[in-house]
Amino acid sequence: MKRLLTTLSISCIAMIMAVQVIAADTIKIGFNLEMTGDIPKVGESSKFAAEMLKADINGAGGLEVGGKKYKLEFIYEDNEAKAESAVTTTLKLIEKDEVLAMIGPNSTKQAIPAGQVANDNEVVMISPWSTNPDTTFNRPWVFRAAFLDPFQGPMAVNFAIKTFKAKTSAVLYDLSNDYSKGLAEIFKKLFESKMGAGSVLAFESHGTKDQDFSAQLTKIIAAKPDFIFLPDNYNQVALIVKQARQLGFKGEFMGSDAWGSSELMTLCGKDCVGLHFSTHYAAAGATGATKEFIERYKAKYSYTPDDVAALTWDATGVVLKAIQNTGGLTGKLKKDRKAIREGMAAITSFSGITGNMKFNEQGDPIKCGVVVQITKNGEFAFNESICPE
Amino acid sequence: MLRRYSVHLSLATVGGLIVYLAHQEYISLYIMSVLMFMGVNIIMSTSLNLVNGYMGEFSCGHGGFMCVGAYVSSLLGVWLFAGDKVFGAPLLNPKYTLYAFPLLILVGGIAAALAGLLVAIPSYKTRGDYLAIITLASNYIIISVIENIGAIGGSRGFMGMKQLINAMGKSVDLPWMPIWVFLFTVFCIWLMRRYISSTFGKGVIAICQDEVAAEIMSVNTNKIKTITFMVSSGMAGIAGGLFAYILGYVNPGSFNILKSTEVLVMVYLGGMGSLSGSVLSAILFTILLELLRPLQIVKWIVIPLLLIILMQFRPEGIMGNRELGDIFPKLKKFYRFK
Amino acid sequence: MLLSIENLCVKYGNIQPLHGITFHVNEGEIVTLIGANGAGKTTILYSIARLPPPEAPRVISGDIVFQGQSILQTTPSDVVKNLHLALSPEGRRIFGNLTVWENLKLATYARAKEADLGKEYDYVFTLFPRLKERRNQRSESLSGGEQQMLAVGRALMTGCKTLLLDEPSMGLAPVLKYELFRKLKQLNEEGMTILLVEQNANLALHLAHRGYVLDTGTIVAAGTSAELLGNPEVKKAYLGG
Amino acid sequence: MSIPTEKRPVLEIRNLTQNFGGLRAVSDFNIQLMPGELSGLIGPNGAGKTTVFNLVSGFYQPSEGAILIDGVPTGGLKPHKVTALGVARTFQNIRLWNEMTVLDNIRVAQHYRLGYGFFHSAVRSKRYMRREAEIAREAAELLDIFHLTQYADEFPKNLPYGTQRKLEIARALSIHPKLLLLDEPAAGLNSSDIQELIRLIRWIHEMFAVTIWMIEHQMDVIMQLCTRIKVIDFGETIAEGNPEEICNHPAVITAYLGDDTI
Amino acid sequence: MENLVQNIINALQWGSFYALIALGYTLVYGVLTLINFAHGDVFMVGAYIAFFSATFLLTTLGLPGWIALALCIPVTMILTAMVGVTLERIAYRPLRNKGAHRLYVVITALMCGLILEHANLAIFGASRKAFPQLIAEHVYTIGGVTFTNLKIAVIATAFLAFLFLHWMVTRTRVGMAMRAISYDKFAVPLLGIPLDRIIVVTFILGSGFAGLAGLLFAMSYPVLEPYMGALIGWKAFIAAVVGGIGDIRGAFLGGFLLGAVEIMVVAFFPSTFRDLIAFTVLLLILTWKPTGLFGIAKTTKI
Repeated sequence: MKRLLTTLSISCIAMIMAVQVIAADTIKIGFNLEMTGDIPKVGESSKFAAEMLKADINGAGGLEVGGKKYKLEFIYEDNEAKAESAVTTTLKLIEKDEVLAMIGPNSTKQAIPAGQVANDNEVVMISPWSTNPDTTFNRPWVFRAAFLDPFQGPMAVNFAIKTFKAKTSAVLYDLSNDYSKGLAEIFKKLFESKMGAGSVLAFESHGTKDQDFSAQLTKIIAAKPDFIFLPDNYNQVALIVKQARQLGFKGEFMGSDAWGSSELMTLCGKDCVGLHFSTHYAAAGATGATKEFIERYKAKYSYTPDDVAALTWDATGVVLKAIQNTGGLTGKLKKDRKAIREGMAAITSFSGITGNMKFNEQGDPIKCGVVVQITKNGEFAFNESICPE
Repeated sequence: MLRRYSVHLSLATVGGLIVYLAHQEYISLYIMSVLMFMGVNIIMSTSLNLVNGYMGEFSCGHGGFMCVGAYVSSLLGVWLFAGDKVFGAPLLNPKYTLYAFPLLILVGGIAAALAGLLVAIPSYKTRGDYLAIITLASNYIIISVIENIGAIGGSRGFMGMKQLINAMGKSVDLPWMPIWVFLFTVFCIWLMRRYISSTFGKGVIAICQDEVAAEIMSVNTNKIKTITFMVSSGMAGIAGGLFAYILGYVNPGSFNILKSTEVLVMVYLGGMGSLSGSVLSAILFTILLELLRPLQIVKWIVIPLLLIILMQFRPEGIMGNRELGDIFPKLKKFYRFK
Repeated sequence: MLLSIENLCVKYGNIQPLHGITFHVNEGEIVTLIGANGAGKTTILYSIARLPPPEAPRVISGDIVFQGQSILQTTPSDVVKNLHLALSPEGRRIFGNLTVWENLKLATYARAKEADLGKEYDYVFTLFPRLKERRNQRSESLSGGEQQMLAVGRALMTGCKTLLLDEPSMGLAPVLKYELFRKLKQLNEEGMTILLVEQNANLALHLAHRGYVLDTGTIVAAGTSAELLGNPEVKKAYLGG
Repeated sequence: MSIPTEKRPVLEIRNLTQNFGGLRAVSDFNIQLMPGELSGLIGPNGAGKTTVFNLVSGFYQPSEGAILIDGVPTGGLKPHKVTALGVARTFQNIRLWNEMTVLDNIRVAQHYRLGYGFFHSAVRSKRYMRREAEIAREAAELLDIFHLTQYADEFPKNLPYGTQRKLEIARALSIHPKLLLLDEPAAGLNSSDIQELIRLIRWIHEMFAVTIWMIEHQMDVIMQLCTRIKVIDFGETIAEGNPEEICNHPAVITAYLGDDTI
Repeated sequence: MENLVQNIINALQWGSFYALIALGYTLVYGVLTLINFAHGDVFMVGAYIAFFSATFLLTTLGLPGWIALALCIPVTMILTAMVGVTLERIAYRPLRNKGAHRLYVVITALMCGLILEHANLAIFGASRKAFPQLIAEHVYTIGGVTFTNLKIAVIATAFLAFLFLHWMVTRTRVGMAMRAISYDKFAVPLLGIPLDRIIVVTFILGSGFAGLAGLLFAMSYPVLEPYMGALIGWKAFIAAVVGGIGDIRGAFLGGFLLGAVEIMVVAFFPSTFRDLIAFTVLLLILTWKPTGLFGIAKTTKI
């Protein structure tokens, strides 16, 4: 019995030592992702992109920081798309896994409370996808890779007025999805300020898991708008566009970055051809690193990466760059994390696959957006690029 | 004498120890947060057990009441003590937060108890699965109401509660959230035990076993039902308030049917009509969820599977309708369980 | 011997309600089991009908032999289908949400399609004319006596040749009780074997040929009805006064 | 009212009529029970006997007519209020709270005079402690009188049937009723139990000085106990009188008693 | 006016799905008083089975769309029925035989639903599936009212399914046995009726129609994901109860009622109030008729 105990304790100690030995040469980054729950696809895309990046860098011998090569270790945790779970997950990553920085959560519902925790514990967190201003507001340790709703809203308004020559519009959005709701409201305000009060003829909502939109669409179609603004997730977009066509609507749709998934076209098919949406990057006709990313991702996971994948890639890239900016890791967690925070602030320009970005004082990126059009082949072709004034 | 107070003493010791360890940072924040959510889950499962186990109804919209409590106590707290976009400057000096905090949580509880009337009044006429629908519908209604009030963020959620926690920490440097969660958990269990063990509260069990006989034998069934629903939803409201302050952020989506079913599972896992069963199952369930986190998606196959298998062996839940004192009679020396 | 119970011991969980019961029923007889509540009378009937747990107990020893064969392995539906043995349970247990007619029709579920059922319906309706009047009523709305008649009629429609009756007189007004017992006698005269469990021992013994007296899971007295009625011990303990 | 107290009927039913949908379950029912009476109500199945009891205990609201308990009309009162006026009853098929101890079964029946509510139960006020102690003492006394003390911590479902009947009557008596309604107390009892039951009811009648009204099919019980019997069929009174008169009443014989040859 | 007619058609189509799923809830509930919370997920499995068989028939075998559809219907119904029966066999029946409290069976059903959802997620990944088009869709417009052949087919199928089940339950001996079990399970074997077999038949019917609903749903809303059955399942359960759970007519009417309420609220009120108003209406209906539209209060006999 005694011997067994001794053996056990020795092996335990040995394991702990071994872990520490490894830890000395690795950089741990936590991923707080929505792998189950409402939006498993988002978590999956993020994870895939991160895996690809890790394979790249580790394949090349690791990340060079201050003249020393470190292997990357990514720790993926599932936050079940629940706020409370996102908090425990964040704490787990910070304290138990001792990560240097955290990527995610993607969805605002999880990103806001998780951001609070990361900020309190002084760990850099970057949310690839969250667009709610509250996520980073007054939180020096929290960043994001996506542009904000107040930027994307005007993009859609200006484009529609210019390209569609639209005088009236209608909006259909997801009431329980804060992203969709926020964007819809910004759009409405802006469009009415430009085209006069009442020019948004219908402002309708639906629930997150709804599948039938016929009543809302009937109402919208009866109002005869020039186009419908649809700040919705791609799976719902597919259903909404199809149903609108079935109800006899032949007009234009304008979408937002949440459309940007390769799945959109598998789900929607020919009904979506020719539609426009604003997004972070245009996959079709992409060049350079972006093109390479898309093609490799496609080869590996057999579908075109969506915006979450691209943003995760960039978010992770930003963090890695910040780590490099520290000019060398000390191995002391608190100090390194602080150094990374400073490294983030030191980024003047980062050229990611979703465009060039730098961060303002709130930790939000200043970057350009594009409007793409869906081609007959189901590719998202570049139409116009719009940069913040 | 010592025996009589043994439970009080041991509770005080455990509480003190947790606070001390947390304060000295021997317990990591991660463990602490799991413990705090465990407290919230304990309150949720015991309070639902009051309705589903003791009274024999089938309420499956408990998340809705939690939502009411969470919103009311956080809105009130932020309005009174914290600067906010919606409410502007705080009305009262933040340094009083510490004294007002339990009141904030209790007000949330009272608001949830009032929302409980939404279910209690139809329950006079309806029972069983029809009542289940009423609770379910009330859950949807509560969430929908909050989503429709843009001023408090709607589906964007509401935040700012962190400022209160910080203010408390400034007054006296202690980890306040764990302390409050611990105190309120003990308070809720204590309240429930007293209610259920009084002759007055035994009317609840009488309703469960034979409502007609209860009414004929002078139990005012409508009154008892109302009180029980209100106590139960009020406690859910307290749990909601704590939940909101732990997270520092609330969102109506956190209190949907999934939340409600999670609580349901805890109640039935522990055993209907067993207070200690509910506490035990809430603890086990929280730990299980945390331990199996590395399994990611597979976790949500393994946990239901475990529960199904458990039900096959113990079709009455972990404790059935017995209490700890019935299983370990020696404990009765220290405490009267019924 | 049509049915014989040999040294039967059964258990509900950890409770053993029967401790070695032995008795038999001959073809064409009316046999009654009498005894106090909880003596195990209903348990015996459930065991014979082979109901599955939790209603019925587990046989731990002994045997139930019907027409020379053990029926311990038979399923309850086969008891009805192949052995033509039907139980009319305590408390009637008719299907209140079905009409009288549907209750009767349902009882023919296990029977071969080609059987000439019309005659049997007629038989039940002549035996209990009030059922015919109410054939399209929801059976919930029948009075207690009519429900009991439906319960017996339903058992008959299964095509049974042996009828097990559990407390048929319970809750019946005297006039209905006597009417029902007269019908049972008529049935028996037409060839039906009846095993009757009754609370009302006096009445049961006046109807039956033979009787067994049960007390807490054992048989304490047996004999013809006349013998039992004359037995002062039995009279004191079970017949009152 | 000008009637002196001792002459006032404990129960007075005037022109009671009850309709269920199109069905008339009770029609124009009248009765006066004087204090200390032991009266019977018989009739064929479905005659409306239990409906009358349900009306008296407030479980149904009468379509027409009035019920007065000790001069107080019960119209519009919920059953628990009627019980508080002093009407207790038992049920045809025993309705005890099966998974609550025997002692608790008695205690819960004290709800009408608890005198405290949720708040007191939570803070365990002085009043609460006093009332609980009183209730516990009285319940223990009652169990003692009924020789049920040995079962105090048992669940009723584990008791013999006869004892359950007795417990149900004890529970009804624990609310100190003026009027005790017994709905087929002998149902399910065998002959020797019935003899004991008759003794028990007689003893209760004297000991508690309570007015008893009972429904029973067992003619033995009715004949031995009751001084006055009312017979109803299809909700209408067909006969009323002492046991002897009832036994020989031709309408009763056709509708209810029949002839007892098999 | 056109709008009203259009919305009635929308409501009929959407109600058809609620009705078809609610029928399954009500059948199982009627027989076992078991709220089969896994039913929504059985419906989801049905949609996935339809997806795989349709893709197999269309692409691997290269059959024309209408033949594929004709084959798809029985295949989906049979396979989904098997899923339902398997659940009954391995999860519910052992509990029932142990005499567990019925709510424990309900919780088991809830767990089974979770397993179905997440097993699907784990096996097929998070990508949504696009259901292939089996028959060409035609959009007809008559007097400003637009509808498609598919919509008409869905509504017709719902009505046919109802008529079939209603006939089955009221006219056949199996149906009578099902109703008998719902009233008193105990007495059923005493009439020579094999209890378990009737229960299996119930699950076959309920799950089979859930499979059919899944196929039609996938054709109408061709985006499949593992959680697609959860919400619609809960709502169909609500519909079944509002109609009077345990009654076929109730489930059918309740389904259409819920569909109509949801659509009409959106049509005539701001759509953000949809859940609020729809559920308040249902709550009021239940307060007015505490046992649902067709439910019969179980008379408490004293």
